[in-house]
Amino acid sequence: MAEWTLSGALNRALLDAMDEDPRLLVFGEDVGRLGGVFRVTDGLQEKFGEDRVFDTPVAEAGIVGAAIGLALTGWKSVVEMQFDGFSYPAFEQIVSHVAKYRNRTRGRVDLPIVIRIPSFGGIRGKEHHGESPETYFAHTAGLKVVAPSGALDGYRLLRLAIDDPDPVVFLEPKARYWAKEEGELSSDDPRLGEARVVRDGDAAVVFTYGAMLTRCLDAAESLEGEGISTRVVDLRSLAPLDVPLIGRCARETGRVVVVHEAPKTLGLGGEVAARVMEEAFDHLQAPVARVTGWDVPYPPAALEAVYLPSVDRIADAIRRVTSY
Amino acid sequence: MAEWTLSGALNRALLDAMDEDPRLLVFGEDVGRLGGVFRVTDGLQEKFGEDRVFDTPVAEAGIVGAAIGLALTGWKSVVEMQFDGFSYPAFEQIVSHVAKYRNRTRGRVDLPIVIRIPSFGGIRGKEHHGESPETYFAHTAGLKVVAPSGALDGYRLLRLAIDDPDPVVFLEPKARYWAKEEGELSSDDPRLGEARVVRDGDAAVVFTYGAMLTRCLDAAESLEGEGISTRVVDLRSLAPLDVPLIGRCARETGRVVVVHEAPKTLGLGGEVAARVMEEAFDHLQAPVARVTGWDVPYPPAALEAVYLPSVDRIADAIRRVTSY
Amino acid sequence: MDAPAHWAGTEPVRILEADGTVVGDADVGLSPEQLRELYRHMVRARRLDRECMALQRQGELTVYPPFEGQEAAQVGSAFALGDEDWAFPTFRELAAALVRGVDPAQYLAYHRGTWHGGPYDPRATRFGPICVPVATQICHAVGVAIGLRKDGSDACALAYFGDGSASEGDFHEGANLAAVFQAPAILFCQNNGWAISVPTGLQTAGEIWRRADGLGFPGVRVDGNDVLAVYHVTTEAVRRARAGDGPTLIEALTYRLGPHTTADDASRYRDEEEVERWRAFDPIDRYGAWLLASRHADDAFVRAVDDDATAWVSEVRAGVTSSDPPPAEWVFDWTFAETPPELARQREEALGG
Amino acid sequence: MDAPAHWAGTEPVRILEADGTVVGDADVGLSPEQLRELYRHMVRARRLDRECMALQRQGELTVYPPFEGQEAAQVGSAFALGDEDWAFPTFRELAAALVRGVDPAQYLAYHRGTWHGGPYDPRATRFGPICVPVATQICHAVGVAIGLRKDGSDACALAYFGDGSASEGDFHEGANLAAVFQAPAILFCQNNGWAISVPTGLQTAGEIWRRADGLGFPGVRVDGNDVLAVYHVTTEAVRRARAGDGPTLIEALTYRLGPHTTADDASRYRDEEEVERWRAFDPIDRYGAWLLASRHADDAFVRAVDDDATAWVSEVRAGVTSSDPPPAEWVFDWTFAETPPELARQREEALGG
Ligand SMILES: Cc1ncc(C[n+]2csc(CCOP(=O)(O)OP(=O)(O)O)c2C)c(N)n1
Ligand SMILES: Cc1ncc(C[n+]2csc(CCOP(=O)(O)OP(=O)(O)O)c2C)c(N)n1
Ligand SMILES: [Mg+2]
Ligand SMILES: [Mg+2]
Repeated sequence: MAEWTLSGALNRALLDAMDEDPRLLVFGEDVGRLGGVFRVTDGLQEKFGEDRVFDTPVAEAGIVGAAIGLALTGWKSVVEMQFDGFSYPAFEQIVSHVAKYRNRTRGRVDLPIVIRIPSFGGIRGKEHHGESPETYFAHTAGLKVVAPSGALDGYRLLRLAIDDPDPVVFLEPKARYWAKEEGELSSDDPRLGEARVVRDGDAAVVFTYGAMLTRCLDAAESLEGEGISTRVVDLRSLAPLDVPLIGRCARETGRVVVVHEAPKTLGLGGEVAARVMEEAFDHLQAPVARVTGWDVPYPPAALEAVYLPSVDRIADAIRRVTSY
Repeated sequence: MAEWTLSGALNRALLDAMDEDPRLLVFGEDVGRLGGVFRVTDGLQEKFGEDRVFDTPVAEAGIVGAAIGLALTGWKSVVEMQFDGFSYPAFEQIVSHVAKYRNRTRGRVDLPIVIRIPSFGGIRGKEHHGESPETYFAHTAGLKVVAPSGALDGYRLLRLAIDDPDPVVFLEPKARYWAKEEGELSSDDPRLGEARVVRDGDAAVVFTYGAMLTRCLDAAESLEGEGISTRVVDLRSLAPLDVPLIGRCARETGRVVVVHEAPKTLGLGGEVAARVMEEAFDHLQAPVARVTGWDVPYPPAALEAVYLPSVDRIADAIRRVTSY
Repeated sequence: MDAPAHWAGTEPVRILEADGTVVGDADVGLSPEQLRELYRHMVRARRLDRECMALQRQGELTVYPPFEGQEAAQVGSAFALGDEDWAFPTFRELAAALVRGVDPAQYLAYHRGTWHGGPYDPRATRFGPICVPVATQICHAVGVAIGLRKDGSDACALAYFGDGSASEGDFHEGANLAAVFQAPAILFCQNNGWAISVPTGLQTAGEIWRRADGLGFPGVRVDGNDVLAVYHVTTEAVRRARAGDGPTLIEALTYRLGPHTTADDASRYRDEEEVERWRAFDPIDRYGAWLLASRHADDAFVRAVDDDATAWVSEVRAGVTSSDPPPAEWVFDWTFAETPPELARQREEALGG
Repeated sequence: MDAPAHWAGTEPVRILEADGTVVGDADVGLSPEQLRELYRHMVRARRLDRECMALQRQGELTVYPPFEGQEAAQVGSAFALGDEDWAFPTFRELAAALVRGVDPAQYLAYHRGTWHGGPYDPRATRFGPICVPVATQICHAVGVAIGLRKDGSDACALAYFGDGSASEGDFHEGANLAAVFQAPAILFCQNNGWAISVPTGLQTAGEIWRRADGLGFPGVRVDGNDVLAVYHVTTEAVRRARAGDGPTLIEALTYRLGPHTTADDASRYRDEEEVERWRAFDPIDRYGAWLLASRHADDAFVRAVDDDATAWVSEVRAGVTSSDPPPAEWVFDWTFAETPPELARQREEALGG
């Protein structure tokens, strides 16, 4: 069986999509000649030429704004914001136009734009290189927000995002770019918007996404010894959320933990907790526990470990909800 | 007793603050000669001169960035983003610098900047003039976010925001600018960060802020007839949230409704619901109900009523939680 | 004769003096019929603009931004575009929209508060949605221009924006992208002297047309109240675009005779006598005088145009005032191509199934 | 002699040829001692830069952005500033920081991953925090300049940025604000030919220094590898700033000899032989040759500077490697002036306080 890194699988997704659709473009800062700082666009310019894969000036608002114009002329775009913290200059174009264009034009204009953003922390990066921007985008009506946790899903979700007629903000967990996964790449099922039960269990359920998935799985493993059987769900689609699955898992276990890197306040944990209450109030045995980054700016490399949810913090939360 | 509009009270707050502090500046688009599109800065330029109250080019990132530099040279700034939707071009400066500067400099640099933003809907405005940006800012660690609901609190909170050593995003409900309130302006108590019980009641509690407060009060009144006594809390400080008060009210009533204009997903309602669960799980008699804007772009004037939480929707939610 | 402060500095390209006397080459390649059409467009535009002010007072429209005084800048530039070319407006380009064939009643659904910036079909009309976040549309136009070039089309894209908008970062990013990619884009700045209450003199210390040079492409300054001159310089920019020579920045000097919008009280920041003085530069009087003097039209024509405008405006008015309020479903129907389950639930909650 | 592509076009201000021969007025108002100090700064800077590359390889630093080749641009400009003046760096201005008296070990706490952009005191040093979001610092420098002017001070603020950063909207907004408010600001662009993998030719179709004209203030192009020329043009910009004449844009033509950062494999996008060719423009060799030829220094001095640099660098190295890891509390302590109750709770949960 083939072995894939997330970076390699995403690269392959772009290659296959560009092969199939001659009107698909890839552009952004350093995505052409260099192949991207994380190599996700490696080799695409050689294969498809500078007309379809090109470097742009350092101008994020211009990049996203141009993608809108290109969509109006029938070109699909996958644009890259080089790092999470550098998507903010494009915020107005994304929120005021990308998210609203279909609505503003009464459905007459599709914006099949994928905005790829290497995201989250855990790579000992400098400030502005470890941001978790998902709340900003997932709260914005009109955007779909996706975050793969590994290579196979990365391929699948990026292909689905590119095929989607709506704009998709695609958050790639930097900390997982080089992690390997075995399997065949395929883009059939699921549809965007579906979460995935990665590990079964009935004592509690942990909802998470991105690079935190592996930590949640480790925590779940570590609790087997204590006889706590923990279900782990990879949300994958942060907007829209897979509310039916969230509700079902909450009802079946009655005990819920949400884990993410983003700061606690107004992070997805709060939204998931509210959904759980709406969908499973009478089945809840314990308050939903949130294991998240703290309400502080992402710290420097030397202090990442203090900020990021650790396997221990996650395991403690599972113990807390199961022993409530 | 004096009668104040929110616009007039905010104008007076700026006037008094500038009187007391010769190093306080007010600048932005049309805040000088014109006195602001909502007249909040009316008369300030005549009184304090063009050196302290000045118009700027149409450049929101530049305005906020300049306020940072001015703070480094010991000048305090109250800047205006002309409308909610026009704060987005400044997003990078606000999130990457305003929110993080104290942290980035290990506490060596204060940024006593107040970013005033006429916010929310309900004035039959055009697109981009009815946005509820609070989640974007309240999720951003390092920012305080305040939203007054009326004139007297408007004065109090703006004075407190200006005196605060940390940056404050000050969201002014456009729909309330001309609403009158009787009373004396004063800036003593509360401290920023404290919510306020506006109406007492023990059957349920409604948490809200901004222009929705009056609708929540109307809904509460309308339910007295049905013998439902509803407490109404004006959160006022959206970041940090007054978690102790939220917890206490939730424990005392056991039934909670949250109301805001912002879209439901990742709006403050979800965060408040999660806090309620964390603070009052064993006292909860019903799932927290969220009455919010829908997960769509803010609609045009003709359809505002379909989007905004109505007194009926709020009353229904209160009935739902009290009869659960 | 003195002129608005923001007209100072480099002399703009001009063909007709304020009084209609010819100071340049009036043969800009237009047939007599087309020359008369320009006039018809400007008259219709002004009459509709004034009607909209009235409709707003009568509560038939929400806030409305009048363009009186800017008819030549908008009509002359839009008239220079071909069917396949695109134009991207701000919120004040109703005159340009008319020239592009956008249905005025549809367009005015925006100001009636019936729908957002795209009440008409931006693809069919090749006229971008009405755009309020200033300067953002420049990047969209540049994207279209890049796309057209990739398709080997010789069409181009023109972006309208104002003197205030030119202070935004998006102006710079869009202009630089256009230059780097040699995009067939035309950046058309209507410098009308004001950004709401802020005069151009507080908006920039330079001349806007000169910014192009620093980005490596040509800029030109034109008398924006001289419809022939505007048509002429825009035609030249279009020619360059079609030839693959890249973008052009045009600064059209004009003057906003009305308030910023119907919600604006301009007397708070400018002297209405001054405004009356600048009526001397009225683009329609100027062009009308030349049309008559040059025998391209006679009084009968002028009267006919007037009557046509009257009839046409009342038609538009009827179209606007008779338009139905939008159905509630519209709030939900176009957030996504396919409404996700949770949003469908909200839709049901709002509309009752 | 051919030169890097981005040096083409307008001839830059130059005093010393690449081989050190004088082609301008070498009397820029510096005493022999100061002339030698310039050399000492450049040598120390380069030696520390190379040491940092080594420290990164040895795991003592996280990703590091070398500035080799840009010593003259940074040292010459920073040397022209007075004590009361401010400078705002990007992430590559360690040489400028040294001239401003920033403690290198403190500065390098940033690259060690100990703390963020402000590991030193930006107020005491008047050296802004290391700034990664490109071009944002330009607006901060302009704000400082406006503030200094309001205080009646004659100090100014200089912002460093690169050729790539100049494509960002913040460059335009900051530059325009500086012009409109006649702020004593200096926009200092180090055009080193590259924005990571993107050559200046794909970044802009024009010459960066010429952008100032369109905004109504002077721009100048200087040979950024000629420390005397850089000092000279910056001094002139400082003079204008102090005189209340407003901002100046300086484009310093230089070349990034190293990779973008230690994480960058430059061989993927540029030919290392080419890079070696441009070593012919080395700013230190050039200046050293002139110092000796002009008798402002002798071989003994050069040797002494070398020995001093060796000793100094090992001191800095010791300071960096011996620095303690930051305490966990730092994660919480400076989010707000006073930690709010809920955050205090999180702090306790994290630190078990
Ligand atoms: C990004 C953004 N900021 C602020 C505003 C508020 N605003 C609306 S019109 C305007 C002035 C625009 O002036 P100009 O570009 O000269 O166009 P004009 O109104 O003169 O046609 C401003 C500041 C906006 N629409 N968009
Ligand atoms: C707003 C923003 N976008 C993208 C980046 C990622 N990035 C870091 S350095 C760089 C290139 C900068 O080039 P230049 O301004 O020429 O400076 P140089 O690296 O040559 O010193 C980019 C794109 C960033 N730091 N900030
Ligand atoms: Mg204007
Ligand atoms: Mg560079």
